[in-house]
Amino acid sequence: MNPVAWGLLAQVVLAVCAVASALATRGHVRNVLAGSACAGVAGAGAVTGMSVLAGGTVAVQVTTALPVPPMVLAPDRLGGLLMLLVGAVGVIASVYAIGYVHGASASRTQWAALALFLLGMQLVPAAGDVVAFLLAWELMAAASTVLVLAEHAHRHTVRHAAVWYAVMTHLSFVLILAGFAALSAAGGSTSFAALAGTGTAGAGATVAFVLLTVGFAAKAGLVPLHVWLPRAHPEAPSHASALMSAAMVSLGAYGILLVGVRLMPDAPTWWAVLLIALGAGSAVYGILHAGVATDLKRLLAYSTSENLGLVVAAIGLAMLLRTHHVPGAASAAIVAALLLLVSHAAFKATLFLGAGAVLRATGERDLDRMGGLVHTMPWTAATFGVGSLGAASLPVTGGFVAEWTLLQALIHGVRPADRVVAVVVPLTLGLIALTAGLALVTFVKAFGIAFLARARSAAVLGAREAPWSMRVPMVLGALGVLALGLLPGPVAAAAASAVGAEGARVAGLGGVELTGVGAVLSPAALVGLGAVVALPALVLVLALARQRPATADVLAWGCGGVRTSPRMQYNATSYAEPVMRIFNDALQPSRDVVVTHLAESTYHAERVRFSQRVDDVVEARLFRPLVAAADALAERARRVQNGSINRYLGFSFTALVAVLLVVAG
Amino acid sequence: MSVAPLVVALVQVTVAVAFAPLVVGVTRQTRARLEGRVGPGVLQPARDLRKLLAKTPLRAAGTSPVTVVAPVVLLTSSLLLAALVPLVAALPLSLVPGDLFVAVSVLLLGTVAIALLGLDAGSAFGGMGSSRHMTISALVEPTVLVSVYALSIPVGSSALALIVAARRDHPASIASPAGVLAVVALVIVVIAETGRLPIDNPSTHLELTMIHEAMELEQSGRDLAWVDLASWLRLSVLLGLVGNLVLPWGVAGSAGFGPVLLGALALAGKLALLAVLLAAAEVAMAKLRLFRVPELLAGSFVLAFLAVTASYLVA
Amino acid sequence: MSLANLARLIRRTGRIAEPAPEAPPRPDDEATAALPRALRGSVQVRHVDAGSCNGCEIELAAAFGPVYDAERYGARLVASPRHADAVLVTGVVTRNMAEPLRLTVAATPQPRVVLAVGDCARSCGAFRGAYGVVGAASDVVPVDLSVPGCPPAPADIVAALRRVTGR
Amino acid sequence: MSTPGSAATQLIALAAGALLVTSVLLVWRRDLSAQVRLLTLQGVSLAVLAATIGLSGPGSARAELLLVALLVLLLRAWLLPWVLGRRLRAGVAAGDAAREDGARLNPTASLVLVALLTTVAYLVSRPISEGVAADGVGISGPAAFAVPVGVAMVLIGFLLLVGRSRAMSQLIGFLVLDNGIATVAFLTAAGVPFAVELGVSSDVLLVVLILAVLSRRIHAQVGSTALDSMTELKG
Repeated sequence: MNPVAWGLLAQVVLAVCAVASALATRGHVRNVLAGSACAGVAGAGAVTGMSVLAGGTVAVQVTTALPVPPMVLAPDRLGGLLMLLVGAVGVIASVYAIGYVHGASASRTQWAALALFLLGMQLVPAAGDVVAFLLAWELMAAASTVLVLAEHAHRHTVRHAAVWYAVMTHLSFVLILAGFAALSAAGGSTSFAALAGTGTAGAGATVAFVLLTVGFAAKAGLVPLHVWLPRAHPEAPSHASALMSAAMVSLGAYGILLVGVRLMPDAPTWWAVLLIALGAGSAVYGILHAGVATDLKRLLAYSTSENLGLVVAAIGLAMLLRTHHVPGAASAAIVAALLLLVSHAAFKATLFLGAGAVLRATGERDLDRMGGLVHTMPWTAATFGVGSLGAASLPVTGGFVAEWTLLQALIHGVRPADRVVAVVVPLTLGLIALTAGLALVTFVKAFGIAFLARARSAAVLGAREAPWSMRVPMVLGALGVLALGLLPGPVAAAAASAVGAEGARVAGLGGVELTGVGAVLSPAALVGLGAVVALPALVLVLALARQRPATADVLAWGCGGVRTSPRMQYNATSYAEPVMRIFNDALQPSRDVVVTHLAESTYHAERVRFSQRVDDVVEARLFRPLVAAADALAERARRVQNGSINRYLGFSFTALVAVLLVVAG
Repeated sequence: MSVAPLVVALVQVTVAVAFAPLVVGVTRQTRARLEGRVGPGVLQPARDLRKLLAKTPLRAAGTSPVTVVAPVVLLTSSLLLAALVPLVAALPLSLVPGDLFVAVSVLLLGTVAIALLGLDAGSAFGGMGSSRHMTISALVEPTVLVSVYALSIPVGSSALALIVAARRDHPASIASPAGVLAVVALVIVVIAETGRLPIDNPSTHLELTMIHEAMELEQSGRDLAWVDLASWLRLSVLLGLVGNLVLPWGVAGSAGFGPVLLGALALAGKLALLAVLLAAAEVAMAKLRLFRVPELLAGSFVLAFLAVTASYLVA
Repeated sequence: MSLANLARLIRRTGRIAEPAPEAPPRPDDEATAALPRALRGSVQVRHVDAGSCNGCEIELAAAFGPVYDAERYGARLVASPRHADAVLVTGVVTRNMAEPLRLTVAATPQPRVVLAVGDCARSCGAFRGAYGVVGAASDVVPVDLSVPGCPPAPADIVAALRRVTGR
Repeated sequence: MSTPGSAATQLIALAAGALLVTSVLLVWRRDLSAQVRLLTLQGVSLAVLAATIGLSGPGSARAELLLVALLVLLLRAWLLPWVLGRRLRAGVAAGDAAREDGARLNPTASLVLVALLTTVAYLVSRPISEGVAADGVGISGPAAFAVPVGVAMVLIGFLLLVGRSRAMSQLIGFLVLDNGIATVAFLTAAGVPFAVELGVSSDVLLVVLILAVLSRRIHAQVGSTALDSMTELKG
């Protein structure tokens, strides 16, 4: 038995331990035991993933009680990368949970669900055939639904969110099931290794691709199937939302990679264009809504569908460029997709953990009521700041390197002679650039409004820094973001090997060289250069600071006014107002302003109340009608059963007759 | 990485730091002359800088370390920008590409620093300026990338140094429709990024119309000195880039003393010319209403996009 | 106005500013000696109207206008006292403006100077003893230099500023 | 035959670029007098295009094309703008606004739309230009690369017709559309025969004159030339 097999076994065993300790023990003991066991599961997964990346292979056959062929666990390199990603996120999230969970989220079921969720997420990329994939997928989906439901007793919104999530996630499951069925029918096998030969010609392959793409897109939170994200993430406990948003959605992208890159490599042009449109569309839509969101976790959720959009756009770009014979740029694009995925996992986990720390300390998710937290929660502020840098893809973070790789692929993917490429590439570039710009606004807002300036509500004033058990995971996440940014070379090389593309190799000080397009970037060298040029300035700064220390003034300058209250500051809503106004037609916010005049004269307002709501246009325009139609259908269906026993017997009687006729015929 | 380009980069930084106050001085002086005033002379910004360094900064109570760090970060980003953009010589660094996206990200790092600086003091104006500034730089981004994409198509690389070198060696590409459109679009975004008229009025005293000024209302003494120097550096570096794209002659192709000196002199000439032109244009212009700015930027985006299409047409 | 017309106007107008008068010999009184040397060559001015009749404001506008052009001596009006080196007070200090005046001076980084421009700011002028009046500028904040006159001539204001900038 | 990179090709490229940019600016600018000036510029660049193609062509086509270029210069760069300008000044004197305000599309959206339309034009007309370049009809081998510009102008003209509310600016849209058609004709068919061009141009002139008169009548009737303020036909 080789390390990979051991690793898989260890995960299952540890998961059982975690469930057992969750059920057996109680109180703080349960948190510690189950939490560390969950961390163990994730850690084992990460180690397994590493050994797979290092070249280890295995094919475990597990016979199940189900009337299906035995499920096969045979992770390939790509799967290994995903196992590593999921495992790393799982470790910090589990450790964080030890200190974070309280009340309902510390219950038996929650811990057990967490363990099973982690296990399921490990098995999905490990799966070597359709059966294993689907079983693991369903385990992941069910467990995550339980996690979302954690606080259903306290807030009724939780139930709504959970319903949406359950429906969407099982819709995606059904689609994936159907898609794989069509694929197996076309390929004549259920094991991925055999299916890899499936041609992309023929109706079967097309149907399979469309079904699988839609199914995985729903899991990856791409527009228009993203509606569960902004509902589920705010309501789920933060370690769960971190896991879902950093790890689980990545598996949606993994599914698309599996289909588009491993199983059906030579895709027709329109598949690629479909993916690019889907991805770029969700990127812009997601970041627009994130930009105007005031609920911190909702903002992060929308930014998730933005980042996954970028990933899918990169995948589509890679497929397009490969089909149109631009292999170098194609491999750069696929490396970019994986780098985006990894860096997104790192910074999104950090950000959600930070948001959870703020929520735990202040009970606030509303940015409009935060402010000045940097004074009371310096650690959280620092880690959240690093995460925001990553999300805004600024140097030197993983997001920066990933976006740089993507733009290199775009710029070197130019083929004036080829009509499709010539049109698609610049349009994509424009959309991605707009996304990057808006991401900047979004995360400057998120960090600046929440942590800087003065407290906007009393609840924030009393905030206390998170305990060490929560701080350490946050710091680890932040360090991960910075490490991905400083030494991206190894990661990029691993990513390239994971998809079998000779796309990238290490250059210089942990820098990345895109061999396909001959571009080099060494962030370490960039930092070095920055240090060199900044050195004189820094010396001068320190000299002056010693010579003339600053004096602290009493008031911020308010034009000599003495009555400058914190409510005069810009808040998240007003910060996003220009964006809101510019993209008014796309966002369609509903505002209302109520002015109550003084009794004496209508020229003097006693109070002006302004309220603004941004509903998800897709949800309002697409899903509400669907839901209404479904309700109507259900109403009609109810007429069939009126409770009279005779009618039910009649049904079964007719059914019996029908069966007999069928059998006879 | 090889030493020569690094040395040249450092020379570029020193040259840029030396020129930045003069560029601002020239614009102010030109404006004063066109308005019939005498003007304080081109050295005035340098005097202001010296005085600011000699003063004791005031920091509002309740501000975070961001207030102390952000000005230095902003300055560093501008210095790094001066090292990355081909000003005196077009020599790409081996490990750090003078790649457009890297340059823009470094620029944006500074933008974020000053935006957070504006938020930190917790006054109403700072937040206002920060919000407007970030919105504009978000809308600017597509134009920047698409226009340089158009410039990079004929060259086959997005490294600014290579683009400038290619234009120097094939002057015909400067007059080509693609080149012209792309540069015009780039000029618009440079004006937007550096907060000049018609997007922002650098000499306004009216808080409600401010964008850049509003963010530094809280800064004083050396903090203000860093912020000012950084934004002057930005202006002169980006103007220098435009100058090198339009008139790429004189940019050093090798690291020798002679070429670099010539490059520096050429840069001085281009900067002086562009500064005078900028001031003259500003005298003839009124500030655009804030919510007409997206219109202008959309226009610049269309120009950049047309540049891409045009570059396909002649290809 | 079209560009051509503007250009023609600029050419026709030419230079409005009057030739700079000879820099006044720095009187070696203690007031001048007390002026900080750090401000030589560059003085940013924040103007505070503490309750003026706007006579001084008009003269001040003239002093910074094209004709007298105080800016050529290195003096500039700025928006925030944080950027300022000199607080220029005009008018008698009224009750509502006393605190803002104090705050403004406190918000001006050291080294700084306070100029009281006009008789009202120096010694309450015509408003001495009026019900809403706290007093002269020197009663509220330490004043370093003062310019007499009701209203003071722009040339005097410019001369005072030149004493600070030393140009 | 002029080869790519030659002076003729450069000139054609510049003229095509000028045509495209003037069309975009026509969408961008709201000031009607500025629009008329831009129209003049467009006419000039169209004439330059025709002349260049003529000069770089074989002797037979040369004289005729130069004549056409002259005609274009006279009509589209001088006469039509003059008529429009006159009508505009009269309208302003009669109290019409000199700006296009009540446009249906907001400027930002219409500008982005222009970018997309150009892409569409490029997509659809690339085969045409390649085909023309391939079998090299007349001299239009190297010139054919600019065909998409003409198509784009046609589309932008339609956009103006659809999106603008003032009679005057709709007229301008119509003229942009016609310029686009002429551009395509020059680039693909090595220029249209003189007679045809003459006929087309005279039609255009007629249309413009009629519309100019009409818009004056409308102004007299309704008191403004905002077409969407008239919803029913008056007899």
